[in-house]
Amino acid sequence: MARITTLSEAIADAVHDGDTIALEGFTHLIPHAACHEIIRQGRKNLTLIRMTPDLVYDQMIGMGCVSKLVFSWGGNPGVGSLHRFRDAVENGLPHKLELEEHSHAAMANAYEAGAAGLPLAVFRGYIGGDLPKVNPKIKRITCPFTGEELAAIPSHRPDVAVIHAQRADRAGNVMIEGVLGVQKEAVLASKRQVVTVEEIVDELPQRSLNAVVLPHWTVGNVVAVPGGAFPSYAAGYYPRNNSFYKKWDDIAKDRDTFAAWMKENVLDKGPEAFAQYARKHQAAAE
Amino acid sequence: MARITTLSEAIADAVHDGDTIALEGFTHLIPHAACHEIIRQGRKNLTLIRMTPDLVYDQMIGMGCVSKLVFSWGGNPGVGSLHRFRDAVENGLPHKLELEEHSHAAMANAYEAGAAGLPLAVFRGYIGGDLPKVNPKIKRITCPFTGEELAAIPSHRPDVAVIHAQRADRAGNVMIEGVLGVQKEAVLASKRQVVTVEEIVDELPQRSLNAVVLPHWTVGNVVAVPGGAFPSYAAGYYPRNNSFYKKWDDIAKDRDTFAAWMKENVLDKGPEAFAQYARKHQAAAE
Amino acid sequence: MADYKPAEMMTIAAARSLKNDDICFVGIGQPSAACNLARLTHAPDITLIYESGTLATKPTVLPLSIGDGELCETALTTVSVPEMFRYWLQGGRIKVGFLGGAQIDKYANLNTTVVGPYDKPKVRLPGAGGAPEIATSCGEILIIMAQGKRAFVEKLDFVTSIGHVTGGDSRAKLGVKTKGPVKLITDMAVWEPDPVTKEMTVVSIHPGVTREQIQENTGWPVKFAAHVSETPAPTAKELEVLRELHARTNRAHAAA
Amino acid sequence: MADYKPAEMMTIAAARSLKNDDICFVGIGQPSAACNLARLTHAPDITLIYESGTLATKPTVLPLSIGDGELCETALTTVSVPEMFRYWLQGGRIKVGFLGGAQIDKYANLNTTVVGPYDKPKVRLPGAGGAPEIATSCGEILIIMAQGKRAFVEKLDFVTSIGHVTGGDSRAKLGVKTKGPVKLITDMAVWEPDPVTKEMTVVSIHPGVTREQIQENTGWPVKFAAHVSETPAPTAKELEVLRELHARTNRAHAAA
Repeated sequence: MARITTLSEAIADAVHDGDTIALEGFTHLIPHAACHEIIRQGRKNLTLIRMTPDLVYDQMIGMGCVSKLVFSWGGNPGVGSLHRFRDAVENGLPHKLELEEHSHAAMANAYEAGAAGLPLAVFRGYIGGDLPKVNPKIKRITCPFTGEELAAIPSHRPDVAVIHAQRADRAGNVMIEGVLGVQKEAVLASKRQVVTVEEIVDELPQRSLNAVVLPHWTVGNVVAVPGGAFPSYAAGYYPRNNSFYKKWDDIAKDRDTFAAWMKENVLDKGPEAFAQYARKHQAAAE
Repeated sequence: MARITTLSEAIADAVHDGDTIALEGFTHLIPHAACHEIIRQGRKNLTLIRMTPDLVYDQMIGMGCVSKLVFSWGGNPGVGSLHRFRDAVENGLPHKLELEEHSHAAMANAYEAGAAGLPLAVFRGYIGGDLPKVNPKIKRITCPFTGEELAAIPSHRPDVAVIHAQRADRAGNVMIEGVLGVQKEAVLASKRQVVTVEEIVDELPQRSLNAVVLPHWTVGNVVAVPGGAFPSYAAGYYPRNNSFYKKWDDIAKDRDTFAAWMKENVLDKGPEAFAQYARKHQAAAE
Repeated sequence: MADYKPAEMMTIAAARSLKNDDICFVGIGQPSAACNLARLTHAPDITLIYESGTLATKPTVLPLSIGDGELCETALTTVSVPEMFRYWLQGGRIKVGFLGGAQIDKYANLNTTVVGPYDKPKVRLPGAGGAPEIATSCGEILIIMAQGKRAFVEKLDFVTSIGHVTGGDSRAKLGVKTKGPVKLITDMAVWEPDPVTKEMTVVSIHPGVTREQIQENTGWPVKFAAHVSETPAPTAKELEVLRELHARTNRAHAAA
Repeated sequence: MADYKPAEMMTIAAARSLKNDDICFVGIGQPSAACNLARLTHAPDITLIYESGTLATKPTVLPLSIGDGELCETALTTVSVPEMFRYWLQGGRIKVGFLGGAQIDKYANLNTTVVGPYDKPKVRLPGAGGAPEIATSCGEILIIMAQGKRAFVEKLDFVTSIGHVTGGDSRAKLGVKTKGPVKLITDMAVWEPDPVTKEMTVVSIHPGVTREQIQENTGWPVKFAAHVSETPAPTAKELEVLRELHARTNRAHAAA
């Protein structure tokens, strides 16, 4: 059952040292505020799952929260490298980072299978490339009807899923619109959940008969954090801040600049710091 | 690419003797008009796939179009038996009917796997019951990660999928709302398609960002048949005619009554006969 | 005490076994009546899910079919049928599932497939529907069935969905982790599985029904619990709400 | 003839190879520019699909990321990412896929994973993304890459996604039924696989580029087709539309 709470309580409740956690959001609705709170609470030895590690995992890796990364594309979309991720892989800084590397299709299927309560995902993939040589979790399974060999990987079943959505109602039913990514699957595949939302409303708005809604009994913790996806975006609330993504390249390139930025913008701030971004863009849109 | 055409041309183009065809619609949007046209065109030796055979398959079985049925629940929902189906199974009339019998979960998974281009569906099911004893297509597959035994069945990949939807645009993009059933999967799993719609509009209406739309290049034939789902329903157009479902029990119970009803209402009529049902209920709703 | 029919007692006893925070996979007919009666009386927030994909639906009349428009229009949202069976049922998100059937045995295994041999049936029944996976994926199962010797049989003609299989730990030995049938509610009594043997055992008898009548309508020697209670008779409120629900439903279905 | 940059010639040559009825799985960067240029010139009805789930999208500016709001707002609809990879890519519904990479070999296999050994990389690249399954599930593949000896290598450090594997029928022998790379479009030339050996072969050279320059920027001995044509220079219209698209895009991204 959903508990409507504060971000610090939600993270303290759901995220523990050593957990396997999935912050999801495919470009859209990336839970930046929740990422910052996990960093502030000093979680360690996390195994992070995410299709596109992006700025959120660059920050957590750079701050030393992470021991292992399960992923399929680790870059700053349209900009270039994730420098903290590269520093960890290439130089072992701030410490060594274990990699479990997949393709997007594999990751998406692994979330889908996790949501479906299955131990494995079966799909047509990983034909001829080198990833199966470096990832022992990629196996083959033979179709008993056609003899075709298909790829099999373990499903994702994270301890915690963390997502951001547009809105929830007071019971904790969460509605998502736009680029949906794998958020619904990540939530349904996980043991515990933290959902930040732009706003909590008395009733979900008039919606299509097939709107994407996560019922309250599937989301553990629901928290209103306006602007909580910034610099990612929330369709209907504020656009993606592409210039921040470009700026991140300079911030993260240098360890000291990164550390200073994290202190000023994450360690010394709270989730309410995100509200300005929501407001700024709402004002701009009016 | 979608071709906007007439029902008789669409069925003549897509449905041939001996085909494996799936008319889908889970209570909602059942393609009755298309079923009637297949009967009028005298198709024979069809293998019919459908979760809930319902009145449409009762009619096709009773008219001798069908040699095999792949299904999971063959009744008149909320009313009782499908008498023509029972007559075929219990008495071999009008001729013997081969059965390939599944559970709903298996059928839904088989459509999903077909849409996903896979040769098999893997799911947790068929534990301990007798269906695997009478259906040799139900096999077991062992998860290479956990050792769990899961059910495996061939995916559904019908020659033809036939569905009814609320609307299409002139390019042939088809939009569905409400109880979605397995229609999208049936269409994507099939080689050829016939989609009847309540209306063809210049542009699809203002809709949610995640509306259920089948793009024009996935549906072969699109035909406007207002009322084409009657006595099933089309959300937003007309309600389910529950009393017809009850009445069907009497019509179908007796072979001669059935034959007379089919002659009067199917063989001697065309798809335009359905328009009255759409109009009647639209008027009632105004 | 109000006058009532055995079928009403059955529905009301089933409704009472549901709690406000239950998440139920509802079938058409008796289960649908019981779940909606619970929702309209003591369990207003109960979550009802129909296999047509409708999540958290609140129909004002009972659906005739599993996918009536009413279910969709009053739902939180409606998902596709593959999603329903993959994410919601197999995903382990349903707490209570309902089943019934043409035949039941003493371990609450059910037959909805055929009477007689499969290849040459005396009566061809509708078939499995969702039952085989409802029976194993829901946290627990409630069964609602009217008693009679043709329905309560020593040996099923066909096992469509499992209950406690052959008793004892035979269900768990198949790798099934869910509880299976925790209650069998009939028009005469409430049965629960024996904690050890898992044989369905009468724990409560409806007012006015005798042990002899129960035995006469059961095809095996009935086990009664050490302490058998009397099922409380329907309250005036329960009967009123149930009858109004049926009346609304009949008016709606006749009109359509 | 208009003045233009080699990168513009590359984008324009890629755009020209797309047809009005193509259904394309579009990646960010050059593929996105090429596809939208095609849509804004000779292929107005081309269907563009981004792996973020946006089906038949018509962005007015190029997205910076694969899931920009622009893509979703202008799409026919947007599906979940699991559905995108299962029903649309694996389902065989995409005709043309685009790929690029940090390294390519003469059989058009690609590396986007690491430079140097996997366990101790000199440069850690972003990784596979959708490439391994795009490479095998799309009907055919177009590759867009600027030439250079560090990119066009004799042997890949890591095979992220396959092209024609080791040439000949080696791709088909892996059970892959799709065509694989049918064109490699660079800033210097257009390459196509030899019908028999499947080695990528120069079939058209961009205006002003010499065979020697192509060889200097390729890490293996380049094969030229029997008849090598000259790529038609960009037209004024093509350049105008492409530059306006980039200008709109830059304004939009600077503003956000």
